[in-house]
Amino acid sequence: MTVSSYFLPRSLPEALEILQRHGPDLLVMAGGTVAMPLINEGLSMPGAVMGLRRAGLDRIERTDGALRIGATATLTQLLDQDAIPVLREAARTTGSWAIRNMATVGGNLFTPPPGGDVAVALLALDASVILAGPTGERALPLADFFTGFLTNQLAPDELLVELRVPMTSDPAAWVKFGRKHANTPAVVTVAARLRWSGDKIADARIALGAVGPHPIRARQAEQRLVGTRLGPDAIAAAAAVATEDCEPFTDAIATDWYRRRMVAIFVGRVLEQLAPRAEPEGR
Amino acid sequence: MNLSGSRTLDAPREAVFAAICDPATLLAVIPGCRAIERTSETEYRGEIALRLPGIVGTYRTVVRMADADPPGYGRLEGEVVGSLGSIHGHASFRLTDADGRTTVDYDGQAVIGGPLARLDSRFIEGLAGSLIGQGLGNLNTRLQRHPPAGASGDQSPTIKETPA
Amino acid sequence: MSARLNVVGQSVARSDGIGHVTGRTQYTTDRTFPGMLHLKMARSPLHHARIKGIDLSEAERVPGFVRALTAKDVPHNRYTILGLIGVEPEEEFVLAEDRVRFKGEAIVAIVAETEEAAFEAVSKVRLDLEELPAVFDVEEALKPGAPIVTHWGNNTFMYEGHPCRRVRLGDVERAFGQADHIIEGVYNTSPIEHAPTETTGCIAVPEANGRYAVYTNTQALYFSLDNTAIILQVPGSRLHFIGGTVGGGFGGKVDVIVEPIATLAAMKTNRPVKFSYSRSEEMQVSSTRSAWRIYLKDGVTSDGRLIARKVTSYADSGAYSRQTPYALTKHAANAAGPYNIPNVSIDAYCVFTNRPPTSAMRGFGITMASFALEVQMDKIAERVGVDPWTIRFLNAYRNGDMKPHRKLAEDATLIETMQAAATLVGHELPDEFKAMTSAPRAGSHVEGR
Amino acid sequence: MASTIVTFEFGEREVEVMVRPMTTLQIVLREQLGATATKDGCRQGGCGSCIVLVDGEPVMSCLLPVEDIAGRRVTTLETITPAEGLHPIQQAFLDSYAFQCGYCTPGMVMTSKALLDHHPDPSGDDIGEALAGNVCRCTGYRPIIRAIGVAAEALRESDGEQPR
Repeated sequence: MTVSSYFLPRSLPEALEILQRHGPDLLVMAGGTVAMPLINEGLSMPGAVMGLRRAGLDRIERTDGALRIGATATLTQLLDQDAIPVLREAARTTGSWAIRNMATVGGNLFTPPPGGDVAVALLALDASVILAGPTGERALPLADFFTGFLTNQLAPDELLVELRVPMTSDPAAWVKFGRKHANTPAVVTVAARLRWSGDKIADARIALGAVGPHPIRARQAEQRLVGTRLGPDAIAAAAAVATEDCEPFTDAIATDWYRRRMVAIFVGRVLEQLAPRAEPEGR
Repeated sequence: MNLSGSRTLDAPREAVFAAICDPATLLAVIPGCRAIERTSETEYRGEIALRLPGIVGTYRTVVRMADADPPGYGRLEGEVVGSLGSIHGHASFRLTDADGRTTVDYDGQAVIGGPLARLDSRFIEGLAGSLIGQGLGNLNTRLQRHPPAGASGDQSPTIKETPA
Repeated sequence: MSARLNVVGQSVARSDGIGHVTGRTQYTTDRTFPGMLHLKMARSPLHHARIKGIDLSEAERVPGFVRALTAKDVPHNRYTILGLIGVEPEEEFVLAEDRVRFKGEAIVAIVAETEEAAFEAVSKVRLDLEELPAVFDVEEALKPGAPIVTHWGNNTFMYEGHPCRRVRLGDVERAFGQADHIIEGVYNTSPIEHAPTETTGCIAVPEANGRYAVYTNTQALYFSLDNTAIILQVPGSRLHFIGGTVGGGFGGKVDVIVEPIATLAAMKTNRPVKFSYSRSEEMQVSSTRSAWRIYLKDGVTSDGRLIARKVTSYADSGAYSRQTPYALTKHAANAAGPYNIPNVSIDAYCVFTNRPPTSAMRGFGITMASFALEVQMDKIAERVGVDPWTIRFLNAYRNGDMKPHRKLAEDATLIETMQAAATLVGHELPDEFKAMTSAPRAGSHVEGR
Repeated sequence: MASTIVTFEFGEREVEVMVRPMTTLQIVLREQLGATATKDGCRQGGCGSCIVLVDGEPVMSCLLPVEDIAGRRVTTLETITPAEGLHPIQQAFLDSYAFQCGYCTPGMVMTSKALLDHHPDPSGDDIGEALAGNVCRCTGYRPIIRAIGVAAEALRESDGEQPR
């Protein structure tokens, strides 16, 4: 179907109003790196599209102990911020330069695996999503946002407007393993953040990408770390159990067999980066 | 495309079977379902709107209960047609009693046509699995909340409902 | 060689260089023509299916739809690309008739005013297909009871009545009995997509004089012209093919796929028609390098001489021949490698499966054999206990050696090439190999040594 | 299907185009402005042969509705090519044989331009990272990387007097 209307709202209220008016048949697009390839191939034929590039949702600011990332802030903007270094690293290893200039942080949540790398880092950081609808805004932990493969908690009359990331001094680390060094889909991505209490881990977050229907937490692995000193045995145990936390798939990039094994390897490597003998990456 | 799965619901078999035949329940539990109509004893027609990353669309569906042995077995045939192509298929489900709860085992095959067929089958299968999971989850919530009064199902010949 | 060389050994400016760095080089789809229509293809969603019906009624109602082409519109719908060099039978369809044999096979061509309208009309083509069992592995395809892909009852290309190309020299079985070592190996390679940056495409333009100008990025201009003339049953003089500028080909643009149907559409509409693959068509539908499976069994003496080699190889041609029967013949002639082996037996099969057709790609038929053979040579060296250089010098062709397919080796240079390579990598060869040449052996070109 | 008029700066001149909704910058450049140096390799943001600069930053023009960049400045290979001679980056690509079929060259040159505008003296890693979105299927990347080094040196020596 030839697109008959393309809306470019200049504000959030205007965007919400267009969404109410057109309902679920309106395709909402931000950077275009997910939707445009489908449209260009004739795989998506929307009648009406709303582009959010000019809706004023692209600011990144640090307030109230949180980094507030507008949903349409680009990955280049995320790479340019220095409040949360692990997010820089996640942005740096996603897409190519021209793609990062277009792709948005909010859009990254909707990128089907093996994409969606930035969302993996956000998950490890306990980010929240802010969803705006006709009756106002609601906040939801990112961990609760995903409901299945390509499905999520966003209601038909809502827009994702912001990612809110608590500022923390917890050390965090990030690894993306792909078939190439850059501009590559992931075999697996791993983000981890640890809270220490003295010389023991009080709380842990391990998020995995490209090994499930959406970015997932490796909850058993997280549990296994709590109370340990993150010695080699604890790392090995957590890495081993992380393979049970994931539900890898086979695609052109890797088989499920290989992905599962790489989960163990790269969870291990991320945790080694955070182990006490290394300089903690504390922020 | 092959799809199969299993899930246990918190209601007896009779209630589950009745719910599966009830348009009002189907409207409430099928993700994105905007309208459903029971056009005969065995046929349902509906409209499902799906809002996926990069792809939005409305799909017309026709489903027939081709064979049924309440409350334990049913076989559905049908098609889903939209701007992105079509899915023709059939699925059978078996309801087994599990101490007053019900285990639903389903198994289906579908042929995908049109642009949808060009997508990686992982996407269609993953999405279908995800939607079925969501639908059964919704059904379970609804069964817990509103246990159906009778076990015989909705006998009204044709009802049409649209979402409020 | 005393004459002064003006080009050899010099850096010469490329004639197309300025065009490339300024972007002024005109590639096929950089052209546009008034009234140009767009062609998109409705393709099989299944690997193997019987076509029971095609319903175009909804597609025809799409605004901008101009016309649809099906098999019955194509004057000579069943063809084979290598028919031009006498290869038989004709077995591929410009548009599928009663059966589709691979996922992505062309069934209905839609011509529309815009690309969007063409895409939409394609999405509304209703195909009634009955799925058939499919086969994706060369050896599975040869088993009794396998789904039959071709129209002649088995899944191999027939070479003079045989299901494989056979090459025989000496008596391998007897030689295996005399060998000190028997070394076996099986080697698999995957299909490779050429993935040219510019996708396959053409624009067919009716000219005032009744001819059709076809701007194309084919790598084989006259090959495409001749096949198009056969398919459309028109004299070649009515076709004016313009090409030569190709945005990457690597063998992937020698099949005659877009030109016949675009030209037919231009004939039927009397308007320019563009048919350019989308990226996903290029990746999923265009031919690839064949996947190969190669079994080697070698008999070797304790001093490292190869006295017998048995090769059984399978090329996965996909659903249709394209250039693979030819690749296989080249393969069979070279499958024993550049080595002097007195007893050789080669059975090489061109096998049809329900994968996309496979075709030319840089050294096709040979490259994969070289991979298998050279890994095998290293294995032999290891087993015999000599280094990889030695095993190759010991067995290398020299002029006058008899090749398995009964041609005498001429202009052999393997020995000299290896000597040069050793020098370049700083490997010190033993004196006997330094002194070796490709000059004929004493009393050569007899079978055996 | 109402067309709209979009105005943007194309190099030094302002252009006004009438487009159907969602027409990409790539299509506008190639089909309406005849500026076919911007190539069409995948329309997926994957090959980089359509890269142009918008306000000096590289973007995939195949993924960008032209309405989104109304009023902004678009730089393509045409707009950096001097009336006579070549831009130093073009000259370096020519002299270094940094192309084979030439189809990726416009995108390569535009990415190089953005890179050298940001980093007049890029390291090998900088170049590699910048080119990660530009696919060359024939030549390989070494002559291209070499050309960028040569161009960087030429631009530094000319001390900013070259056309930008």
